[in-house]
Amino acid sequence: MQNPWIYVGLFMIVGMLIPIAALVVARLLAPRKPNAIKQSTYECGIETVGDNWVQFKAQYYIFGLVFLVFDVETVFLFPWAVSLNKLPLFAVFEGIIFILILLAGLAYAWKKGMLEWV
Amino acid sequence: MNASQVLFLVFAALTLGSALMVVTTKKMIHAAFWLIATLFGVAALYALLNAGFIAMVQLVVYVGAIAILFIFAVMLTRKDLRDSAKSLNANWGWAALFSALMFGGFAILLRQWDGFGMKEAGALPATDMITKLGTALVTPTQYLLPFEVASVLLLAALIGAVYVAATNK
Amino acid sequence: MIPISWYLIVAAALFSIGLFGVLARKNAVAILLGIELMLNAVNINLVTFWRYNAPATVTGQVFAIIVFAVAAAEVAVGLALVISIYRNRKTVIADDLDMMKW
Amino acid sequence: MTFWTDPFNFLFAWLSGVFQGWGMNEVLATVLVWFVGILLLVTFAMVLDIFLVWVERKVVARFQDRLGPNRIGPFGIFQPFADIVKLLIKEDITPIGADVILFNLAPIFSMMSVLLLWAILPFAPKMYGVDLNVAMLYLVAAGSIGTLSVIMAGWSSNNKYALMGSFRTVAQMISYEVPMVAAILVVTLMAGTMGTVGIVEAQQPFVPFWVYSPLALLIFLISAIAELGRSPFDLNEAESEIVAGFHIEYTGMKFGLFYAGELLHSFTFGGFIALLFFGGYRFFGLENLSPIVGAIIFLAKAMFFYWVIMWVKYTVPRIRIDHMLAFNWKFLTPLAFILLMVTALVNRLLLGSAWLVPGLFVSNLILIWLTIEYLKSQARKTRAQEEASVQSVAAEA
Repeated sequence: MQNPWIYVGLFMIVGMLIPIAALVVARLLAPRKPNAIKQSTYECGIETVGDNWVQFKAQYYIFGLVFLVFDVETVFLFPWAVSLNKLPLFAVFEGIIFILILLAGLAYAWKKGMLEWV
Repeated sequence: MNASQVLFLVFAALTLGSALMVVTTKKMIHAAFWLIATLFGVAALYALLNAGFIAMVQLVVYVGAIAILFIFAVMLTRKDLRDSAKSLNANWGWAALFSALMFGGFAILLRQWDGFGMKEAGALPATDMITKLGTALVTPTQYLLPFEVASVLLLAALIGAVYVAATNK
Repeated sequence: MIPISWYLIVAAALFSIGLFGVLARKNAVAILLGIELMLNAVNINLVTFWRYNAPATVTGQVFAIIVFAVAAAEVAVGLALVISIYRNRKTVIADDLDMMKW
Repeated sequence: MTFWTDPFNFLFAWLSGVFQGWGMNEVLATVLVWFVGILLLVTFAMVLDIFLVWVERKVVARFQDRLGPNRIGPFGIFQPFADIVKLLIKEDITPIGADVILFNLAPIFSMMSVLLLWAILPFAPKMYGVDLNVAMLYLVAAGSIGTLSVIMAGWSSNNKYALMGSFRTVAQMISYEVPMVAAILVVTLMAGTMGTVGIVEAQQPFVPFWVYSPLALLIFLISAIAELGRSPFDLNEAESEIVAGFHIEYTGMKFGLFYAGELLHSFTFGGFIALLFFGGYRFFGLENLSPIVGAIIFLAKAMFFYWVIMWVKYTVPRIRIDHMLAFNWKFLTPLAFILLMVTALVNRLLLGSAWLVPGLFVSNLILIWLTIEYLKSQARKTRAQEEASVQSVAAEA
């Protein structure tokens, strides 16, 4: 077999089948007598007010944003890290510059006070 | 039809089917989840192309970060998503026609290309792809400039986005 | 093996679907979703051409990674704009955003 | 090739021969054998998971000076089976207004994201699922599926608390992924490969990677605990604030999948700590006896680090969400990337010389010392500010 990803794909299928099997067994064994009280939303036992359409903090977006940038950065850094031992010394500095540029972005967000959870 | 072709068709169907759902489904949050399905399908296509690195990057960047960011944005801006009954604008008929024409144009263009009938991919080199990629990214004669420019681009995006999202809170 | 034409057709179809999304959706976030689909279609093409035409080089993969970086930057800024506009105008419907029109 | 020297391939060849004897072609036989093998591996993981429930309950009891389960079987070892029976026959409730499909998919994805990691765990030489050359990225990608399942569960439950809990959890998981990946990058850099087997083979028996870079181990351990959502980073289930986080509305087996997934995830990360920093299946040449011995060594190491994670969990109190995020973005992430840069430089400069390991070790120590000094000065500054404000308040009164 040329392609190891077929194995990974099979693993994915089995990894889904096992939990599904557990749920199916539970479905067969467990009783099912739904009623409105039982199915109501649970919030510490008091009556639920409104639905779950609550407003969110923009802060979540900021953290997601910084994460996205660093995530993409690692994509570039992984090949760099793998091949570093076979490369001349200046390749190290190129990587360091790359990281520093991105840390500057983090520093900017920090200075702007965007990393505070207010 | 051999096994890999069947696999391809399955993943292509997944990709295109969920892509259609992305552009037509009414609830924005569902559109975001359908996008994730599309991205999975595309990652599987990469894996079929022996581009394991790209497939993983697809999952890490798109599913792990971009899709999450989309879901965050949908949650943040959803107040009037509930109210708007129609998800498509008035010109959607023209848009559909234009897209179909675009696809037809692509098909005609591609048919004229010499390589279109290619059935077999070339043999993969024995050397490790990742090492080659890393070497190419930091060799000045190859892709050093895009490598560094990418980090500047990401920096600019981060600063710009933080600035835009942060004002008047 | 899978003929190259299959990949190219799938990529073209994905691009067209994304284009439809960009043109027809009302919601600004949905328009960005459509752009993501189009970028993905481009990436499929890049990787396919790498695999079929030049598997010995890394050009296609480098291009694909750069497209990832561009997509990430585009999403970050685009969504930040949408959120900012939403905060000021309380809408994300693209047709209602006519501040620049008069 | 006997079962003793190469169990996986021996079984593979035998079973493949059996299937081909039934008239299957080679490809189909291979896929089928793989399928059976994966099924066995995953089943092993699930059985181990049942055992982990018992271990967890016993260990937490010891930490809290209790006995723990002791009624069913010797030392209460059959307690988890009773738990499973209870979970199976419990009524499965879907809350009104839930998004049924996503609601059901979330626990499945949660479990799958953990099980997927078992594909790349090398239990012993020649005893592993698959040796990907992008295994470390695969680890991150599987983690992102876990993040997705959290968001799915939180959103589809149609519950405010679940949604808030899921958002907190996701913010935490994605934040701590950054230093974790940086620590992985340090290891990748030292090993020169992303493959799990290559990383294990790159570590000599007496100097595994934690000697090279103790700081990377610390960073990885902290961010792995946060990634797992275990205490002190278990804000997602801060009972007093948001009841139970994203799985508040889940009952019966679906809740069980989340719970079991968390335990197995912890164990798997114990395995990854062993693999990345403690030489995986290597133990002073003992692994050369047989891969089976290697697998036992590996599982023992994984169990040890699972215990370490539990130790942290039941010792340290929960921290606040703003502290948690600030700790990550203002401290751990910059530190991890500074470590990465230092390691890259030292590693490249001393490559091939005998000074490589001492050099890396000393550079790590210096970095740790500098960090501590910096923290000290920051703490002093903060304390002075606090005292000044207290005094001014007192003066006003």
